[in-house]
Amino acid sequence: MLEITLFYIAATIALAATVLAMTRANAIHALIYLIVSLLAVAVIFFLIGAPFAAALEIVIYAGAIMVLFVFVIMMLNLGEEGDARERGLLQPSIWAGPALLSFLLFAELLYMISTVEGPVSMQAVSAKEVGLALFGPYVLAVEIASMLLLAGLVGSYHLGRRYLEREE
Amino acid sequence: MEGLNIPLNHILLVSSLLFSIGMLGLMIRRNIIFILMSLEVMLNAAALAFVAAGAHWGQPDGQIIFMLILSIAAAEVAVGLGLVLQVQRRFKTLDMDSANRMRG
Amino acid sequence: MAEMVWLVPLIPLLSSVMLMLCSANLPRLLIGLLGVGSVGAAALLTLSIGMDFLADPEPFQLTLWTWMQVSNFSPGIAFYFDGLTLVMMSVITGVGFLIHLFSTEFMEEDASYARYFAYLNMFVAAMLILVMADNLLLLYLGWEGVGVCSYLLVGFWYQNSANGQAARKAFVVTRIGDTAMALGLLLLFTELGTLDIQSMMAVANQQWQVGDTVPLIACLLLLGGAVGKSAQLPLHTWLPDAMAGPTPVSALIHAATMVTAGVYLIARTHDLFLLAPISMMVVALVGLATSLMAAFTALMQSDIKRILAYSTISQIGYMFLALGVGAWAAGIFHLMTHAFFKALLFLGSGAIIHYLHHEHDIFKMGGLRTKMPVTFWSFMIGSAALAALPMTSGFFSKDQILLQAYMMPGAGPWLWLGGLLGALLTAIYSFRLVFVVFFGEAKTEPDGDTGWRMAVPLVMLCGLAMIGGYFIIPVADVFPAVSGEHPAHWVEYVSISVPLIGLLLAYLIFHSRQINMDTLVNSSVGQLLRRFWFGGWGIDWLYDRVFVRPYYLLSGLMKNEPIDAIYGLIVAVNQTFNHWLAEAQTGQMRWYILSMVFGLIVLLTLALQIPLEAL
Amino acid sequence: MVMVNLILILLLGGVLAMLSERLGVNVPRRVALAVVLVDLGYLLSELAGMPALTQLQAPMPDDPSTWLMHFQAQWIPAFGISIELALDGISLLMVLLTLVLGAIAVSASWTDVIVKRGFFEANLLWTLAGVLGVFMALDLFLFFLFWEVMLIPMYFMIAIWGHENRGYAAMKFFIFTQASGLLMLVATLVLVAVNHSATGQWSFSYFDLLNTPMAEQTAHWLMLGFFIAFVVKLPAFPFHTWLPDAHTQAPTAGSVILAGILLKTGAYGLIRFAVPLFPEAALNFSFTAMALGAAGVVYGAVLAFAQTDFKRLVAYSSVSHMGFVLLGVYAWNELALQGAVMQMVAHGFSTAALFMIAGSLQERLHTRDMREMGGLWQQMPRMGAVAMFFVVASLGLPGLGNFVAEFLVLLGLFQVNPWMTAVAALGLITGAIYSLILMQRSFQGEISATLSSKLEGHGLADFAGREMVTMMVMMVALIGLGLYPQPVLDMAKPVLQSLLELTSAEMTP
Repeated sequence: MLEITLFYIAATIALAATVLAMTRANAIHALIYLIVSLLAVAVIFFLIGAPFAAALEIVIYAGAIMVLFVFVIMMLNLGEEGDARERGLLQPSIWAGPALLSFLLFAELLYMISTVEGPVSMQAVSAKEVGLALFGPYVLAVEIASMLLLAGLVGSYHLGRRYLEREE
Repeated sequence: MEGLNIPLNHILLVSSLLFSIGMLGLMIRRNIIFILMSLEVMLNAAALAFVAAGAHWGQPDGQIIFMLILSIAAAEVAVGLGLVLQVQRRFKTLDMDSANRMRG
Repeated sequence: MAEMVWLVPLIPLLSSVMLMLCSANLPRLLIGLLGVGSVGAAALLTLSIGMDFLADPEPFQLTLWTWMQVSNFSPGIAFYFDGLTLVMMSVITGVGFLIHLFSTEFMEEDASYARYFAYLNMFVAAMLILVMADNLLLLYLGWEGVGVCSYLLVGFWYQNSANGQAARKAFVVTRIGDTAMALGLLLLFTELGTLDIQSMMAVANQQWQVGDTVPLIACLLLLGGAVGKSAQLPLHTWLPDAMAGPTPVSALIHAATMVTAGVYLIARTHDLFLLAPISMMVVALVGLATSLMAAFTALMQSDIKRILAYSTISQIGYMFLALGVGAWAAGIFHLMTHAFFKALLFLGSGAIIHYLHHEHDIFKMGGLRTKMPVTFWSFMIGSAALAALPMTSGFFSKDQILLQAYMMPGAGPWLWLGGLLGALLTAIYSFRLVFVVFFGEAKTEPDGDTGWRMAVPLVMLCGLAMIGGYFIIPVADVFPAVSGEHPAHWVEYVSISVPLIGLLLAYLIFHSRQINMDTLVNSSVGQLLRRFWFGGWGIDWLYDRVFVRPYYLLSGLMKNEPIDAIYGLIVAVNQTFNHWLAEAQTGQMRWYILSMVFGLIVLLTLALQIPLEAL
Repeated sequence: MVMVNLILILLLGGVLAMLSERLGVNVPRRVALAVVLVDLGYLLSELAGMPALTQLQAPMPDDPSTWLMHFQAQWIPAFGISIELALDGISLLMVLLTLVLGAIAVSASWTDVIVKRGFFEANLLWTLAGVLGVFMALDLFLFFLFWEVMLIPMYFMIAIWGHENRGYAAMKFFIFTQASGLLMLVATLVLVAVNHSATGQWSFSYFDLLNTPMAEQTAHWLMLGFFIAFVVKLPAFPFHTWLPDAHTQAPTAGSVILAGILLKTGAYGLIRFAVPLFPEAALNFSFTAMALGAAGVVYGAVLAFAQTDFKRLVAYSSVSHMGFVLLGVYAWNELALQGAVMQMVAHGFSTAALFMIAGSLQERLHTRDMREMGGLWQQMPRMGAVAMFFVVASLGLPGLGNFVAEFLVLLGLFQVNPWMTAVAALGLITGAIYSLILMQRSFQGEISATLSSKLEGHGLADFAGREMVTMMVMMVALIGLGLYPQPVLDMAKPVLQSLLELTSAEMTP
């Protein structure tokens, strides 16, 4: 019972925080809400028996990636006028159409998951099992992920370096 | 504990809601930072669905895909933020629509 | 000697090539020597071969090499030599030599002296090939060769675009005939399997009956070529314009030799024409109609060369009439005498034009009798021969034609009557020319009379025009003998007297002015007729409207490629789609995302509609 | 191996020419000329050891050893694709023509091309290599490959060194030939598939595909695929519209190669592939093909007359002349085919020469517009005389090569369809009209006001030694072809006879 309650609380927090994050004018505020949302999702992971994923969610997602965002936002030094402009853009005339589309998509997703039955297993999948699978049948995926990260590394270095050079 | 487990479709419901919100954000925001955030939300929503499905079957595969998504998100954010810097430098704004030179 | 016959066309050809290749580096004297000498050598060679032949009149054939050999088609570069060839060769080289000699003085001051002789020599070579050819394809080579040379020489003074126009007209109009002739060749080869004239005629005689359709078509196609080259109706319009060339060229090409090629062609292939009596009749009618039409036109012209040009058309019409009634030998005989006296007249007019500063209008001349005696006597003799006054060369040949026309069963007397009318007109216009130019008051002052290089050819041609009628041409073996009853004597008397009447009329009208034509000429009908005849019966006008202008219009309309419009349509459709799709590329991220989401929704909707089992 | 070497020499020579630009701007053209001449010399030296070319054996379709040369090496055995090259009389004729005109084209570009000389000569040599491949390849896949190889360098030649409207012309040329080439590829693949289903073997070899049994409908459509590919290249009415633009805009050497050689690949393809592969379908189609040919003859001539651009006029005259080739091929008897082959050779020379004259005029006057010319004979008598020669050659003066060709075509055609012959013969008249107007507008008449003001009393340079030598080669060739065409006829004869035999079995119902 506790898990279920916790789940609904976490889900509510995640959804609310996300909505708030999407609608903030100030980037830093939005980012904070997003971190909250990610943490809530981490709780859900924990609750459904994926402690390893929950840890990664906190460490990498909420930690590393979001910090990256923070750095960049600080580097850009966005001021008050930026916020005002963002606020001005959040008019119903702008979001009404996309909202309708999003709702339609959501409705379809709902229709699709409506057939799904049954609970999630309470048996936690341990980090060991994940590790075994990762370096067993999924080793190729690891390689691909590493290539991807390398590419990301090189790409961001290239873009960032030019930014810094020009600034000098 | 039997019978009290969290129903899978509730988790998927959360996941789809998150996805839809992320998509909405993607569509209505013009600031690149927010666009990237929206993407993160969407990726995260997908990851949630994977993990939930993995948990449903008691298999590690869902978490593995989650990790792959994680690395995609990391790479994407790294490159994306690099682009943000470039856009800011070139156009002195983060408004995506100002960078529409590729117009066909 | 006979096997040397191939040298006859080769010598002028080589001389021509030499003149072309080193035109800039030769002194004028050498150019003249080369140009005249080569034709002279050819003439001498022809003479000696001719002597041999006359001593032993056996036709012979000489193959140099096989031109091409494809399947059963194997024409050779081969010559055939018989009496007809000899006559033609003698005329070409003999008259040609005199005209070349004349040209050395006529063209003396021209900058393109070498080019002139190169063309003229090439013409002689091509013409010789034409008459010597053993097969129709080689004949066609010569045929087109003379056409090109004629084109080059008519447009010799190319700086004036009117001359170029005339040259192109000459080439294209004859080319129309040539194309018909080429089709005739194709038909003959397809039907008979050979183009060698002798064997072809033999096969034709075996394969076809008199009156068959195929020989008729073939003959009409050949006739097409002949009327083109010989300036007969309906393709005669080029010849008067071709007078734009230097006058000796007119004398050689457009009077003595090339224009009679059609006569030669028909005479050469007479066996085919005998198989198609209808085509013979067509030849006769074309000849007569042309002869009358041109005679009326000549009567109205004021340009000395145009008068002579129409007179040439008219005289060739006589030759066609002769061929059409089966008087082959008479036709060729007239061809020869005509070559003499018409070359004489043209050279005479050339002398006048040369010494009158390129004056062509006869009404601006006058009284030249005393100032240019050599020319005057040339003209007298030439006109007498042209008018067929008794004892001149023209008399003998024309008389024969008229008599044999009369003898033709059926339409004979009518053709004779038409011929007589033509003879009358000929006498009138030829002496009109003489009276207007050489008598009356002097209007211009010539620079003197002819130098020796002009005088010698004139005098020699005078002699030929006088005595040419007594020559006996060795064509008896070539053509079938003329059959038929000799007509009554009165026919002959009438034939003789008509030119005299014409002379008298010309005297009365144009010299003593005892007959005043002014009222007739000035009446409205007279004016109308005058203009009509002056313009050559409006045929040029008609062709201009019916063929030339529509062709210009058509090609002008199509200049920018109508077919491209079809491809342009394809391009336009593609571009429209491209435009539409490009509109979607706004460059706004949100728009792209929006459309992606929309697409996702559509796809998902579609996917959800379809049950999984069906997939 | 000789044939492979021939192609390789040109390909590598191209690279060499490109690199040699570093040694000096005038080096590439010498290298290119040397490469072509070496190639020609190599071929001739190899031929010297062969039996006399005028007494060739008839090349049997089922026996490669009867061919003059034959070369086969595995390439993609899984699909039956091999590097199969062979030479018979017709291909040899075309190869010789290609190399001779190649040398002439290099000479034409001697002073014409100013920028990126090395790359230009390289493209020229690569085009030649592609053309040689087309003329020798007997594997249909390889044939297609070479078909494309000759296209791309040509595209560059037009697009980079062309005249004012080069981009448009190059693109048009590329799209037309590329689209039609793809059509051929599709037809080839289907043909191979049909052959596979009949014999169970994958093969792209000409010899294997010759007797593929197939349904009448299939044969018809496949034949159409090949036909369109080849007549676009030929070009035949109504697929010719790329040609006036491409020829006009190409640099002189490009025009020479386009008109002199590239067009012939289309004709060669028709003779070698389109008809023998589908004899029955071709026979059924022959009336349409001949009608297109006759239409092209007249249409090209009428449009040529209207042009004011010197090169454009010559380009349309090519359309007209190639109509005769189409007529000759589809009349499909020995006379007409010999005429078609003859026309390919003779037209190669006469038109190449006219394009070179156009190029020389452009170089001297900086215009191709005939309204700005006139009276040039006075200024340049040698060029005038040469132009006159080629003009009368192109209007089919007997005694020159083009006449022999046209007459043989008409003669063969007459036996098949006299009425069509009459229509085609109109081309003789219209041909005279446009040829002479070309002469009139450029070399005769008075010098135009624009030109004389441009010249300001300066004279124009007449043809010099190099140009006269080039022209003389072509003049001698045309006179030779016109007066003694027998060697050429003899070379083509056994091939044509064996093709006729091959098809006659299937053509007779």
